[in-house]
Amino acid sequence: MDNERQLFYATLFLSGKLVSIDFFRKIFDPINLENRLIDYAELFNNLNLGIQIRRVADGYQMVTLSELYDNLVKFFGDKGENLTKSMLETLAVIAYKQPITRVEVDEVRGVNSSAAIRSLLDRNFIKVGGRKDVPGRPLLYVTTNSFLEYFGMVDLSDLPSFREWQEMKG
Amino acid sequence: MDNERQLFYATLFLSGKLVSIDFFRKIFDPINLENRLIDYAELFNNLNLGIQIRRVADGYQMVTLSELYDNLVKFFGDKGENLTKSMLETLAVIAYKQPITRVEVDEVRGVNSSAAIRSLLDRNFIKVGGRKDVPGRPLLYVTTNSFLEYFGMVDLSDLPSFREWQEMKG
Amino acid sequence: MTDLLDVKVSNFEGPLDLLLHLIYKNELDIYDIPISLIADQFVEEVRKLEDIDIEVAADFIQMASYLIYLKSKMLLPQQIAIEEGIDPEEERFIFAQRLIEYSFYKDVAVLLKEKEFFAQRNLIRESSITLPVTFISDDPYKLAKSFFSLMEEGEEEIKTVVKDTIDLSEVVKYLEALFQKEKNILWDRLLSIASSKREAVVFFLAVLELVKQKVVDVLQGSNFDNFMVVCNG
Repeated sequence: MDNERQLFYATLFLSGKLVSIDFFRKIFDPINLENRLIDYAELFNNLNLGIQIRRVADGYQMVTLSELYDNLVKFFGDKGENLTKSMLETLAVIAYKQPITRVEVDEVRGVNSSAAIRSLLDRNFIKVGGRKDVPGRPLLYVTTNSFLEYFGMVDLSDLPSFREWQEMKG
Repeated sequence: MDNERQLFYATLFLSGKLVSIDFFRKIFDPINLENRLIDYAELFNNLNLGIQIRRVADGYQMVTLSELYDNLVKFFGDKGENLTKSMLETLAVIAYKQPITRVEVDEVRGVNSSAAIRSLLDRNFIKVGGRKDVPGRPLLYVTTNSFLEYFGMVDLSDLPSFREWQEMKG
Repeated sequence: MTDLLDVKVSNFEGPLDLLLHLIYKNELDIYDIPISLIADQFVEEVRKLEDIDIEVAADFIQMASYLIYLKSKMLLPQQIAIEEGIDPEEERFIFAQRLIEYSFYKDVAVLLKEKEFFAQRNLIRESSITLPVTFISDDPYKLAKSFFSLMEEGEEEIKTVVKDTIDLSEVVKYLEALFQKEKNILWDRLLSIASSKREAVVFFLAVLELVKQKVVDVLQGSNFDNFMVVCNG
């Protein structure tokens, strides 16, 4: 096996965390790199070792197979709390309408979203991405890579568009 | 691939540290387990993924291939891992003469070894292995599995004998 | 139907959530909502508000008053509505759009919940593994070298232990000679001559002894200042 592929696996193993494609671009030949990484991940996953390489947010991450979850969670399950309904709803609005102010989120949801936004900031799922150029210059919120990672998404296009949703609804 | 083998790999991946055979004995069928684990490790290592499973002390650990060390140490090197000369000397005395008291280490080295022993206890390279049956009942120190792991030894018989060392010196 | 009617406001994320529930329950077309019916049912639910905090209640009450307003506009004869520059149908359309948009995000939230569930089943290791920088040099032979070198040293050399004591009377003699020669010396300088803390203490005791013998005097500006030892001879 060539050295680049081994280094890719070894890096993901040591890191444990998400490793961005930018990182690999710095240590490997950047030409056509993304296709090679996709191949490496697929080759690894086909071995079916109980460990998997998943493509998520802006990079790759080594994780265990979901089928093993029940066996492993007893020993290694140290997850944070699941998101509440109001946090999920707020996150959904911000994901589609970012950058967005708190008041604009409130308007869509019909309720005050301050508490949900605070929790989402604490969990690092959203961050402040500037201020809106209107009176009062309110803060604008955007989603983070941690948000994509947490939900196992590569980018926002993993979520259905409004049109797709309408068609689905019939 | 059967579930046990996948769980073995997934466990070693998630832990990152040495996982004792005792642990696997609790979650897998203990009959003939050691032979199965040796097989699993060999099958994994033959894939040559840049990641390896090594048998060390009383368990298994997933590590990166030593050939990749130079490429990986730039990003994952931990500079805090260096043993000082006095720690190394103290550890050497304890390794060869264990179980041994602090005063006995002092006698061999000709200097006070309290600080070095404290650091080695912190690093989990040595531990208290009882008390010596002499007046004052001083603590006896022995080396740990982490010690074996750090020096890449399976057990204490891997320590070079006096004769081997003399030959090496030439 | 009675089960569906028995709703608790606190089970809903907000007034829009409750409205969607009412539309679903009545099997209504979201694009053609009978405002009058929905307004009445909504107000009925809001009346049941009891154990709900003020801030959340305010959102429901605001929606209730908007629905009543909308209902009253719908009831206006078309002629008057036109005269007053109000288009009830347009308001109803905007209201429907708002509900549809909210309904979309509500569904996305459910989708995210699913994604959360599946993503969490892929366990990760939070902490990275670090490689020891001394990896190459820390082999067992390093231990062997340390140990056997020590053992050999022990065999070859017979260590002579130097008795580490300082004789006060000798120091007194030494300092007396020094003061005779230099006449006056700052304590700082004596400290710099001393090779250890213990010696410094002995120096101090020696100076006190010489003061007692009236060989020297000690002059000091103020407390904790440096002081000068002056020879009386």
